[in-house]
Amino acid sequence: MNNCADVIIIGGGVIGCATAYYLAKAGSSVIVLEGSDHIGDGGSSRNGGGVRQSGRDPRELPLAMYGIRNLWPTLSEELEVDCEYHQDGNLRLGKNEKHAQILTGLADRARACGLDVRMIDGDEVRQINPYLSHEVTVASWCPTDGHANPLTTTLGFYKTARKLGVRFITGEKVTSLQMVRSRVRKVVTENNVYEGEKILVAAGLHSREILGSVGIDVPMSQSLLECLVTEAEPHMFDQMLGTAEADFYGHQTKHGSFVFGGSSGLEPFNKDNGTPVTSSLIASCICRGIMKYFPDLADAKIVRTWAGWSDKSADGVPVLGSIDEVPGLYAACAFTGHGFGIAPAVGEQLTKLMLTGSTDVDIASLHYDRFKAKDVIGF
Amino acid sequence: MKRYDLIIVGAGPSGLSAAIEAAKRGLKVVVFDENEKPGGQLFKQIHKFFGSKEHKAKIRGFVIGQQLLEEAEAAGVKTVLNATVIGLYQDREVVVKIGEEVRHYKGDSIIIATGAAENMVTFDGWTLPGVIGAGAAQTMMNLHGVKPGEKILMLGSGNVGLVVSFQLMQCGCEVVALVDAAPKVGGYGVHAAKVARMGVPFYLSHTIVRAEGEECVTGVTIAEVDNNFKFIPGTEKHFDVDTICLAVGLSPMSQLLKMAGCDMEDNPRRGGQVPICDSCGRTSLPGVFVAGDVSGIEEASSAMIEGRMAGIAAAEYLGFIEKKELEAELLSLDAALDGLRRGMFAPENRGKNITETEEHIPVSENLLKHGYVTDEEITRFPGFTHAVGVHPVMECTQNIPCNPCQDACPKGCIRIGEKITSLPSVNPESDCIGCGMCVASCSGQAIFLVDETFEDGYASVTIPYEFLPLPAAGTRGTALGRNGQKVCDAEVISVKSVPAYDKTNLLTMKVPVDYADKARFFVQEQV
Amino acid sequence: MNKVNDRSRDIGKFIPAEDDGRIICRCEEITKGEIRKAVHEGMFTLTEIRRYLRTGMGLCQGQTCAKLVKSIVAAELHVSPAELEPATSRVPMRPIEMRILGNEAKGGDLNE
Amino acid sequence: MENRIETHPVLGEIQKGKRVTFTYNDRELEGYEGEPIAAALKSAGVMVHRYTKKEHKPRGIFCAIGRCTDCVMVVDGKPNVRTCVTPLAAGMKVQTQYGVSDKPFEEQDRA
Repeated sequence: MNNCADVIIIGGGVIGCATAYYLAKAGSSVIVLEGSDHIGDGGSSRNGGGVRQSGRDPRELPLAMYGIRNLWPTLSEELEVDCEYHQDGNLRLGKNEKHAQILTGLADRARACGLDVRMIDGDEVRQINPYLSHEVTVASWCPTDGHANPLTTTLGFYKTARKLGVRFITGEKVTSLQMVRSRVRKVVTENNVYEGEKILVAAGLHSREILGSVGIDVPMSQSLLECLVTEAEPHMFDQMLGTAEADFYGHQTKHGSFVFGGSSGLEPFNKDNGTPVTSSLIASCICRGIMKYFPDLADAKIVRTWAGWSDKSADGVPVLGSIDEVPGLYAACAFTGHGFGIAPAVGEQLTKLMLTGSTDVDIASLHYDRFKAKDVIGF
Repeated sequence: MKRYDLIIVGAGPSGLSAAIEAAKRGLKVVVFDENEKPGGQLFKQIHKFFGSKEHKAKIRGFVIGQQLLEEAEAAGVKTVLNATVIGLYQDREVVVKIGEEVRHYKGDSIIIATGAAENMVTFDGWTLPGVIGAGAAQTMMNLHGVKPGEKILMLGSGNVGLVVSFQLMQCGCEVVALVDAAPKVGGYGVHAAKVARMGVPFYLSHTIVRAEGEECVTGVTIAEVDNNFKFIPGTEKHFDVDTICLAVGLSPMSQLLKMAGCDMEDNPRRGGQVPICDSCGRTSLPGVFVAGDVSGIEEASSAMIEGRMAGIAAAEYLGFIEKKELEAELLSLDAALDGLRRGMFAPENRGKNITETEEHIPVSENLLKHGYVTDEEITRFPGFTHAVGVHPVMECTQNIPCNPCQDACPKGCIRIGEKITSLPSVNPESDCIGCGMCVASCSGQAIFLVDETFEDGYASVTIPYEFLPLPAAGTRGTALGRNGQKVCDAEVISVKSVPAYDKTNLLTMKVPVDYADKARFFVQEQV
Repeated sequence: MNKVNDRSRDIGKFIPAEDDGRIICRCEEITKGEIRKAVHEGMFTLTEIRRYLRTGMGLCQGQTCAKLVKSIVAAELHVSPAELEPATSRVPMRPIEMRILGNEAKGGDLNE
Repeated sequence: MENRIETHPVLGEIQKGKRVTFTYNDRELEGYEGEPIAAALKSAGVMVHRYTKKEHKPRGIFCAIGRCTDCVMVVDGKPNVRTCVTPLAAGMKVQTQYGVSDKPFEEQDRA
């Protein structure tokens, strides 16, 4: 088997699959190496499915806006899989003055970037979503936000990329990268060696170790995030929901079930016993959170809970783009739990970057060297 | 958080047995079970168990359940019912739904004894109401007192399919056919024989083509299959039924272990996904043990022994007993377990084509194909004898680990010997007094009392009879042969029901002497 | 523990079969044909099938169909079912109402 | 109630709770308090518990021990109640479930 390609992508999550798809569509040969047994087994299949712009850091907001304008609306058609994309708005909820301040700050910053997001009061919240309790007194409302199904979206990118000739290999754990004549070229796994003109590291938390093999460090830490899903319920609402303090988020899926994520406050400190397992506390915390916002859901039954490690960046936004000091090397990692919504845009823009050297969306502030000494001298 | 020495999940035969052994050794034990009643599947098992005394042979399953419960209570075990364990978390934390709340407990040791779930097969119409699992049928009739249907087709000739077919007839349902895709009956021959002699036709190498009906099952079509389990066109057979019962095996219910990160393996011989464990149930998770079907599908009898082993092992793990005591206990329990794992149906013989018994007697091919031993075949087995006066006839033709008949006879007429799987034979030195204890003690209902010299030209045949209504003496009816077909007219001489028979009534009928070797069941109607 | 699994390997063409319309996952009403097709679209593991089609994601969480799906996927990949890893099991073991899961008893003493 | 086993050759008299009435759709039925709803329905000859969401196909009792969840119905207004493990109580309102609703599909479409 030929182990050479134009691009080797390390990581078969939604970022790796999306980039592989756009690269293949542009005519590049691609090999994707996934360390686990399954495509999309990390954060890609363990998130709440938000496709939102509001609440994002201004540095990554342009990518989110670009994706929602240009890619998400036609994605299901393009991938021939139902991504269950809904663009019915995002309500970020608050219950008190402190929440109102947080939400107003977020909304102001987003508006400065050109996003349509505004503050609304409790009554208007309940006009949009009549199931919300009267505890909700304030919210930010972004009508162009939405949600999608992360499972079918990730596997849809995979399926279509595979159809276009991308070679995906699972169970292929990368141990190191190797330089050849001053460029990164070889990808060494436990079993094989692969070669590529360009190499993209999109391996979530593992990215740090892999990049480390060529002397690049991306500061990130891990945090165990947890979600749960209910049985199918009659249709209630289509908006994506979040809260000022991010104590819960979620939506009702096309299937009728509710997917909610939340927090107990212990996420960065949970024990790592080798696999991301749920803690005995968080699901109960999430339920209590939900019921305060949606008293009607008290009888809805939880059928499943799951957890995933989030690759938390030191400054809360991803590391994205070329690693200039190692020619041929690119990174897309440290998404900090909000990578899914921007994945199509990341894949498409990285493709553009790899093929032309430039992007439509300015991603300069996401460059890896923002953590490095400002060496202006040079030789 | 409330902490116990031992938390057991599942109050079935293995869980309760484990609890008893551990509590007797001083552990503070709690058992959680999601069901309203404890005992697990024991409470649906109304037949008498196989094995020997140490395996609680000839006692009915639900009675064993009751005994275990009483023992557990006496030993100080706390059993919490309607308590669903929803998760097994890190550091042996168990989260349980009890009533309207969830509670967190920690166990210094944990025994998972969650049992098994039924396998399913698919065919067109398998989702129609009226297609049910065999376990569902047992639950409805033996726990809730509701008939699962009127006319029923059973798919599966393993012990579950055979036992449940018999139970269905005991509660008044009609079993129209017993079907299995395999070419041979999978369960004990004696279980098959008691179903066949009631006239249920066996269709081996057959399976269901489709269940028919719009809103619920109204009929079923089966057809013969070839060696590759493909339908042979033109062999379709239709039955009008309202219920189709599926008894196609069990799978370990091992999800709790898997979610806790226990090392698992896919082992078809054990029935599917099972935890990797040693002989007393230690898993890869420190302090977490398993017992019973969750670690491999077997009978309730072996589950009880496995439970005891795990309970004692947990006691040793926590320092309640010395290693020496554990080893001594395991030695005898191992022997008991080994006894159950012998004979033609032993795990090591699964899938093997066995052509003769341990005594080198050719097996009955007809039993494997049609569920009954032919009149000709039966004559070659040691339990089938003639004598002057009343004497037992034992139609036990397979080597299975079972010997209550030997102990049941007060006169020592029946011999099995040291080897528990040996076929029973008659001791010519002893005299049968016709007490019927052997008939009632045989879990396979394969022992009959025959007196060829009952009356001039007539013989008496005594059969085990567990049906209602009980016919009165003098009732005339029909004697059926091993194949369930009419043999001759018969008249009931007596029906005996004494407490020692434990609900197995002994029906004695008078038949012409020529039919003494053939008449094996009685129906009140004239066929 | 992970096995190298080339997703471009040839598993043959998808050939429609008579029983493709038969329901396999009773809860989510997923048919045999949908499962077989998904394998040919690259879903080579039960976890991927599950995430792609929702088999075993319904109320019973795969307790009825897990083995059935496994044998279908194995046949399509020309491997024995034992070679496929089983789908993950997750908390809770039985569906549980939010009001109950969110209602943790204090102390947890059984001797009330 | 012809589906009931009044006396069993091995189990004897089947122990039951109090006779109670409950409603099944628009009918008034009788059962025994504490027995599973499904047992009461079965003894009254009710086979179909629900119609599925996608294909609108009938379903009834399948495993009878709370695992398969095929027998779910709308009970006292709540959908997805496992009738095989939910005890019957006097005055319960039991309804056929259509998808996840007590409204027939035609009514759901109109809504």
